[in-house]
Amino acid sequence: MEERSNSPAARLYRSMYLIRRVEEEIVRLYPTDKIKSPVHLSIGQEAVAAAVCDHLDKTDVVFGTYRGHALYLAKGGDVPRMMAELYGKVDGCARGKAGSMHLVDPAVGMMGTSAVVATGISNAVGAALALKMQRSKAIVVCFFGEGATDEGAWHESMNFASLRKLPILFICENNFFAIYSHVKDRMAGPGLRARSRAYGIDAELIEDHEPMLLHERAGAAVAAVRSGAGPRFLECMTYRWRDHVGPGEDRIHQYRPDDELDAKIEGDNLKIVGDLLPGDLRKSIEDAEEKRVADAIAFAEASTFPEDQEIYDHVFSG
Amino acid sequence: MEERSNSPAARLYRSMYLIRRVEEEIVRLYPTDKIKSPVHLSIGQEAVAAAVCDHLDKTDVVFGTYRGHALYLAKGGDVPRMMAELYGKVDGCARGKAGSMHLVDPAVGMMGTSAVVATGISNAVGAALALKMQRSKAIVVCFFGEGATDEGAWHESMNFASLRKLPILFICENNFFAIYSHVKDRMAGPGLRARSRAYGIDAELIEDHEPMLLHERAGAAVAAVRSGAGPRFLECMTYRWRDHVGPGEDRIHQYRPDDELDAKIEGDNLKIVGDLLPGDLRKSIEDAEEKRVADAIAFAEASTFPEDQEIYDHVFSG
Amino acid sequence: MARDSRVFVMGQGVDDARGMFGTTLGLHREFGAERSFDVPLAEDAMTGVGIGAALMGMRPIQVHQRMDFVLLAMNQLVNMAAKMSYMFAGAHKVPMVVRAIIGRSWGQGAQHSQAFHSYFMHIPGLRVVAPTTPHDAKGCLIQAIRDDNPVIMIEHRMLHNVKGVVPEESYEIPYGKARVLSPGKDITIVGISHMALECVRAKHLLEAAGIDAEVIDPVSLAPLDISTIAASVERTGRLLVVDTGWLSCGASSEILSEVFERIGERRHFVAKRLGYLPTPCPTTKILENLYYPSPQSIAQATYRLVRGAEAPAWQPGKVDSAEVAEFRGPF
Amino acid sequence: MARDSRVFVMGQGVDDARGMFGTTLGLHREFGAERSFDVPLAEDAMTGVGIGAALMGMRPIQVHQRMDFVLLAMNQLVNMAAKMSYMFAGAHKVPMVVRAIIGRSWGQGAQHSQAFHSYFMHIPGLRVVAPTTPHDAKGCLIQAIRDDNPVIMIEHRMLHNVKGVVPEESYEIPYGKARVLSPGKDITIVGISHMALECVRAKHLLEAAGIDAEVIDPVSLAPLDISTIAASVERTGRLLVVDTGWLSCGASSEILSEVFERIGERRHFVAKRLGYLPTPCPTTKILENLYYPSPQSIAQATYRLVRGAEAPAWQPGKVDSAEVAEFRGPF
Ligand SMILES: Cc1ncc(C[n+]2csc(CCOP(=O)(O)OP(=O)(O)O)c2C)c(N)n1
Ligand SMILES: Cc1ncc(C[n+]2csc(CCOP(=O)(O)OP(=O)(O)O)c2C)c(N)n1
Ligand SMILES: [Mg+2]
Ligand SMILES: [Mg+2]
Repeated sequence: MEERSNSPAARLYRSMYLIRRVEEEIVRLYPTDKIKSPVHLSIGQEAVAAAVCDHLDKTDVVFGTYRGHALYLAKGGDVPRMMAELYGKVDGCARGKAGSMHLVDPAVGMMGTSAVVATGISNAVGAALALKMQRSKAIVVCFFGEGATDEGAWHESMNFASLRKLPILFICENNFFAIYSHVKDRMAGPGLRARSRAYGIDAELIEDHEPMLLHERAGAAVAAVRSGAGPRFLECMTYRWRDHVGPGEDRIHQYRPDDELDAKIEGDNLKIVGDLLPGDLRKSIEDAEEKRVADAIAFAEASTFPEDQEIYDHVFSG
Repeated sequence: MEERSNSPAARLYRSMYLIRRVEEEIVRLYPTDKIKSPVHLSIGQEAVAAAVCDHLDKTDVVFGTYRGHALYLAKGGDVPRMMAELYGKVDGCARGKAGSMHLVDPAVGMMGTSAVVATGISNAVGAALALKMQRSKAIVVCFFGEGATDEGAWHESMNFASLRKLPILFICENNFFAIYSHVKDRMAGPGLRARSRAYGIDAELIEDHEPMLLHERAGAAVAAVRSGAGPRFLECMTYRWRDHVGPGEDRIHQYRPDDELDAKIEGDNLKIVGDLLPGDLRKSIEDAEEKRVADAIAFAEASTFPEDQEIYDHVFSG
Repeated sequence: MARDSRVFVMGQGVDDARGMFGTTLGLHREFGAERSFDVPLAEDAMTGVGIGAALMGMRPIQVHQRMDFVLLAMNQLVNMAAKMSYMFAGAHKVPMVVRAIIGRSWGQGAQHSQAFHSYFMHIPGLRVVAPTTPHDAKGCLIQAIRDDNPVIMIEHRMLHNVKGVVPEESYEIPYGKARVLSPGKDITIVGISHMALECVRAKHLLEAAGIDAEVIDPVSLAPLDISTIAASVERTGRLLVVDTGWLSCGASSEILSEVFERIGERRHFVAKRLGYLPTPCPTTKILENLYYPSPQSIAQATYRLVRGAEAPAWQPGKVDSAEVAEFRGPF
Repeated sequence: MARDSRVFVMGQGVDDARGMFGTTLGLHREFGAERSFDVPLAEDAMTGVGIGAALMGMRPIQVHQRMDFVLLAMNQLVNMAAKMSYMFAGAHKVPMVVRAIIGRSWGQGAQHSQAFHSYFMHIPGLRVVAPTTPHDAKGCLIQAIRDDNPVIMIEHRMLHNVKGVVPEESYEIPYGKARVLSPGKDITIVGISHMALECVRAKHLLEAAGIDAEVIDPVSLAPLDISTIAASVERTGRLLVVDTGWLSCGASSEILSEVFERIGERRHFVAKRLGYLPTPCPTTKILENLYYPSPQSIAQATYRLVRGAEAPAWQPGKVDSAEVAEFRGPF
């Protein structure tokens, strides 16, 4: 049992299931206006953060984006404190100052997220520089959407990371869209692998609906980076089921064909991984995670709002 | 005679000779403090601007950098007004407000230069967008150093130009250095051609000391862009003889081997092109250009300084 | 856009189903994809592209969903757009409009709620307008499009849903003409952008305390109509500037300084600035509510300025800022 | 750097033969290429790299040869560095120093001469220092390096060659403590960065007119020591703020506003601001000379403020600002 429940598929399922369920609860809670802040959901995209983070140690650090619930959870972030943060309560991971868009938990290497596209990428590269200067064994993993690669910051960051052979793995979650704008309307040329290689960075693309392959390739990439081989780039194809922002669906905007979305929902990665597990194990994982989710919400509900004067705290450190 | 003096080599020599001599005069004059402004010389690099601009019409527009004397002259900019500009006089191409770093002459399509590295690139792309919207036959040529390709602005500009198939030719003058920093210390990966192609832009590299080949390939690139094939990229290897800024040599700083520089000076492109010409033709070109240079300096000397109240002019247009 | 084919609109999402909070909806269908188009996420180069197109005689309108992102374009706006006319002694002009939207709604946090109009007011060569009423928004935009210079148009997200009378025909709102939204004799309150609305609400609250405030909307921030404001302060002897932004080196300090330089020697007056608290914007609503000036906090500050620090405490009544209160997520 | 191995220096050309106007010369030899290194031309990402390294406990010092280029890094400085402590409620700190050099020398033109300290003063979460004397420069830098917060250090190119007494030992200059460079009773002149020096020269010129000026150097701009300045104005009844930057929404308007808010109600005083002319910087020396405040123009403005607009005309004597007059090209 020990071993079975610690298989890659089991670990992946546990992580993905938690993410899915936390976000479904957010969908359920949002209309109550208890979460007074934009939310960017990863439902449908869980596999990427879960598969990559499964290969990381607590001392490895990750940087993400406003679409950061999945990463926070996959990296082992505290679930109750995340929910409290969404509620804007004092027990949130940033005492309500961050909200959904700026989740952080340095204790497990979740370094935080930015709501300005592509801005965390160079920070991640800087963290990798620091780790290298500190002769650390830890590595950095930097998550971003394909839209972020439009930005000059991505170019500058890739170049510098390669130039200095830094211990960093770049993970592009290519979900085809930046809000409602399709990647083909924003990106010229043969694609991101060619661009990465033009910086001297090895690159690989993993198609959607191959969660176990993704898990394996992510493992290889993490190992390469950890061995000192310099940066690696993984383009992970994925798909967002919900609207860019908010809890709802977005079929009404007609920017993507309904049947494209339907096919993606049909081929649910969570189901693919779950189906690899024996029924009892799957059930026990689900039960355990359900309890975590319920506890987290109860924790958030019970927490209080910050006092007025807290608004002045933390402008400066120390 | 008509035909001989209008051969590619003759045209190239005329243009390169003018550039060389204007800049040599700047070197001579600089210690007099008549030019109270930084100057970035193109001595040694004349071939690039001269070869490319020889294929352009007056209605084609070019954008350049603070190292802009060569481009201004090659594109047919007014020589006396350039000298007056360096002197800070009212008859300068920008009445003394621009100085050496911001030469401009819209009448011949010299759209101006920027002293902030890479900033003119996206402006050039925007001009190409405008020409396309206006259904113009004209094209844009955008000049920059290899250092500019470090900047995110280059990435964003290349991508957009390719995406919209804009009529623009990118000319990178790769002189190996950004100030005293070698390109290999700043650029990772296999080089700029790979990067360009990763944007879907055809790219070619032309070695230094092949001025006639450069002329030919530039012609082909201009023709391709004019035909509507979308952007092209030429990496023109070249070498700066003088210090990054100022009239002097810079051997004292020891950032490049003396014999590397000596070999470049030995293989002077100006001489290579000049040697292709019959002696009498060469002489007549030189005499004519010498006179233009002398006249320009006399013009600048005779011009006056702007009145105090001019400082308030042109903050806004119209 | 119909009368001038040189005008076009560019920006992330301008042609999508949400049409930039509805402000660009359908333009791409009416004028074609060439004249209203989406762009990659590349604020720096896209601004440069706008400038380059403007140099060639086009009249681009660039839209940013959040002013926070304009920080990525500062180099092009400040080093290029603002300087080209001058640097090239009139050889070039840059007829470009940049619409920058201030993102306040709810829980937007530190990076989606900022206002940087003072950054542009700092720079010679840029015009800055920040209309409050729908009427002025239309007139300012038309004026900006017709201008041969780069214009930064500040739009507050909370104003997009505010209704008002807007004439059908085309008209321009001239630069440098402040609007007295509501006359009064006890104090001059200058409210910038959305704050002008909040100041009018504060004025109504203040009536209960017997205070008659004059509310002025500068409309255009650069150039600034300091005459209208100074003349008002000369009458009232009191000035409160309420900004939708931070105070330090902000628009409010500029307005206060100019009024003081103009009339301080001959007319004694008192003044105070109000704006965002000196912190980044917190996400949780309970703190966010404190962060922004409200009709109550404006009324309170006014009361103290008019009655003096020693006056008995006063509690303003309640008034809802509908556009704020009625906002429900997600964005 | 010797006592703290976390400190490192990064920037274009910091390790080259010119060593950032000599200020970083030889550091790479003393501390190794890992702790003083050149970077690609990528101001945005390199700033982000500095921030990222700081998050991991390093103490980067980033150097920009011209403050004009910092416009490319505004997003990282304002949206990230300034906000991380707050946004993450203290979970992160960003101990980073950004040295930004104001490029005035000669003929630098519109894009190589700007000063944007007011941009940083506007932002909660950033500290801004602008030392004038070599003594303060050393102390401010040490203080900045030891600080757990992002510090923008404004250095004026013209001050790099100014000599002064600098103690050997290590010392910190505390934030928010202005320095009275020269006491006086008729007027308070606040001079920022290089202008503090020019103000001292103006003070000497003013002696001929019988005017005794007090010159104050704020040293740190955020936080700002308004108490020292306000106390001085309370005595002199007059304030002139001379900035090495534009006036609109600049440091000078902040200083004037804060002094007025502090003492305006009980103490009548007069005030004026002086700084760059409201134009981009022209290249030709003859206009450039007019663009910057000089000892003469400062003395003249002071004279008018003290003696009143109706006073007989007065011509200040001549004094050379050696660091300006002695500058010869190219850069
Ligand atoms: C610099 C910047 N530009 C624009 C935006 C507005 N915006 C928010 S999310 C987003 C789409 C980003 O797409 P992508 O990087 O693919 O991530 P995804 O949302 O698909 O996960 C945009 C354009 C922003 N936040 N920051
Ligand atoms: C954005 C920016 N960063 C830094 C500088 C300082 N600088 C001026 S020229 C230069 C070198 C540029 O090299 P390159 O683009 O190769 O052009 P070259 O001088 O070799 O012609 C640098 C770093 C600048 N002007 N602008
Ligand atoms: Mg995406
Ligand atoms: Mg170069």
